[in-house]
Amino acid sequence: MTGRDLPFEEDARPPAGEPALIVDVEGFEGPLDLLLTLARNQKVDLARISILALVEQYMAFVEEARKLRLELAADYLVMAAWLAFLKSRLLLPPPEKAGDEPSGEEMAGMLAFRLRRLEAMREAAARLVNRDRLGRDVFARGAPEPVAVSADVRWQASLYDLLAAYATQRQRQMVTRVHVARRTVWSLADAREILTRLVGRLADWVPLEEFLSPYLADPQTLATVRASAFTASLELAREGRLELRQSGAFAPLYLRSGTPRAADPVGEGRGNGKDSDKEGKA
Amino acid sequence: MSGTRATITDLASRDRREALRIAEAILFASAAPVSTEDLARRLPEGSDVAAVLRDLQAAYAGRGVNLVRVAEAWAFRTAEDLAYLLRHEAVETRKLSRAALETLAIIAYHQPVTRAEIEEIRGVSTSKGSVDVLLETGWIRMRGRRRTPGRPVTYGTTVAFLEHFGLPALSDLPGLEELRGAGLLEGHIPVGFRIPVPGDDDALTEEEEPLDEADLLGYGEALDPEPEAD
Amino acid sequence: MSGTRATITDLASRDRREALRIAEAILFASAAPVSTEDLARRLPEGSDVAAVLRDLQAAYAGRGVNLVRVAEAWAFRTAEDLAYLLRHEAVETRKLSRAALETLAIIAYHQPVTRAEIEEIRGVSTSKGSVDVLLETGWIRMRGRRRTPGRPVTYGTTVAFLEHFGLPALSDLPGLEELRGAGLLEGHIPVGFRIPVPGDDDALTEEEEPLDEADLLGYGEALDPEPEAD
Repeated sequence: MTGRDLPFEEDARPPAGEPALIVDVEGFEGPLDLLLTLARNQKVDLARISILALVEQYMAFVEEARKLRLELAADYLVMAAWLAFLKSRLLLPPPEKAGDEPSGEEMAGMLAFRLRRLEAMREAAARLVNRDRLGRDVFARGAPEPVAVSADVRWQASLYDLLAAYATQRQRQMVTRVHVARRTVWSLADAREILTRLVGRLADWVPLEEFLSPYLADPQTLATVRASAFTASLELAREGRLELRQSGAFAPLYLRSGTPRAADPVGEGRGNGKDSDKEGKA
Repeated sequence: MSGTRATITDLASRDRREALRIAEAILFASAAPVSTEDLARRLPEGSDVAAVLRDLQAAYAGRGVNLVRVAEAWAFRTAEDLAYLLRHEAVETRKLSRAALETLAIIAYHQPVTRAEIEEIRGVSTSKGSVDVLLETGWIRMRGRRRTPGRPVTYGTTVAFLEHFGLPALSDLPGLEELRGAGLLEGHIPVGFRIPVPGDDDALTEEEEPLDEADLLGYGEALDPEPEAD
Repeated sequence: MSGTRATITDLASRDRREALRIAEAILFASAAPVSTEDLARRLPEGSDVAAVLRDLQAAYAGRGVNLVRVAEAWAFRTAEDLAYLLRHEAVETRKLSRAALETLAIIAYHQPVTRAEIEEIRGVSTSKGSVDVLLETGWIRMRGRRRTPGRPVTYGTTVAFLEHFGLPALSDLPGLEELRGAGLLEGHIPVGFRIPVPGDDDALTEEEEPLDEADLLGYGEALDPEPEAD
């Protein structure tokens, strides 16, 4: 790195017909690296370099790159702009009270600091790499004797935990049973839905029992099916979607589809006595 | 401090001392035991390898690490009486998951019981994991196979189970009234609800047949086409 | 031969000697440094760990193998001056690029440091690749997030870094004092940059906050909207 001359005169000229090269590729790691190389070429302590001379050299480099139509990375142009600003600050008399803006000297100091810091880090990296390194210069035990870990798992549970777990889960099961029993109830909504579907567009009188026969097989649900179906039929009759007929107490109940807005507003099956008869039977 | 480095640094000539240091470093850094020839090749010319090894072995005798001969080669090894340092016995206490605990309790009360029966009682499918964990605790064991289609494995508890839970016998597992008395069962208890009293007989019941050889090798459960989920 | 075992076997009491043997065996058996606490736990009760380590270090000074300190831990390593003889044992390691080495040095000297700060010092945007390569070596780690807008990840070195470069502590980094004295590690000139001084404290500084879960899973950097180029 040290003492390297600007390399593009010899090396970076793009062969005819080839796309422009980026100066970055030529071995400089960014504008600060380039500045550091240029500064080193001044062959003085970095603390005493001429920032102005450095700015001139950098500008010359960028100018040369432009002339050669090399494509410079944006970083280089940003640095060039900043250096141009710095140069103007250094050459012009300081403005009257520039507020918070740093003076030319402060900016130059900052640049010198950054260069010194980068150089210091390069040296630090070199010193680090040249240390006696483990596995290269210094060695650990080649055949370490590993500690064998034998994990002995002890399971922990108390009798109380055990009994509580058993009781809790058996108790849960009792509750579950109640749930299952409840499912065997025919809700009014279920009955309504089924009746509506079954009665459909039925023109003739058909006994209720016949509709329900597929649902009456299970003796456990017999009562609930009958009661819900009856209640639902009454509701549907009131809405005029169904007509009911019964010839006498405990006689079969007949259904047919209703005639909406029919003249007969009171269904034949709507007598109170018959209702209670039916319920009694259920 | 200088007086304490007698072993190697005070020995004989400077060359001899250097040969010892080199041998020590090579033997230390080598991944495998180093043969006498190999060592001889790497020591400074004119070194007496046998003497160097003898001195080194003497220097490390009685120490925490000894120079030992392995086949035709040499290596540092932890002193035999300190071998215990290389073993670390970790005791890890783990708690059973709720699912495992419930499964264990069902096995305890309902044994001999199959996984399908456990699932029926729990109302959820029991993961094979829970049963495996319980087998690992040593508290349950595979007892046999039920004489029903599919020949499912039956599970029961072990003596270690009784020991861990401080039960003299399985018949000492608290019954319905005791569970109620302890406040573990509350509310209305349906008619017909019973808690089984497991027998203390280790022998197989009439409904069970012995395990196959494959079961005893630990492949038993793999034969069961039971669902696995939790 | 008995006169040659002065170092350890003649020392003080039997207990002290035994503690030395045990420490020697433990440290010899492990390729990685053993922490003082770990050692203390494994030595007989009432052992003076510091004294044992001091004696052991003295006993091995000038030998082919030395006892060295790495962070708060200890390890036996071959003597530095014997490097030329041991190249034989060297394992081929990937060489780091200049950019990666420079980045490593900046992280070591300036930690905790963010990628933006590394870029600021290098004057070039650091490719994510360099940082990844360094993370892969195990020499650097994500420490936390800086309490500044954008919450950038802060980087620092690891114990493996100290171990690899034979540094007892970060304060033993070569030239650290001079760099600090020259103000190159502390923001004395720069208006607007502040570079913290690397401490040996692994704990987060006041300006850092812990990493998120995502960071720890390795997705941390993906959240940083920093430019990626070299």
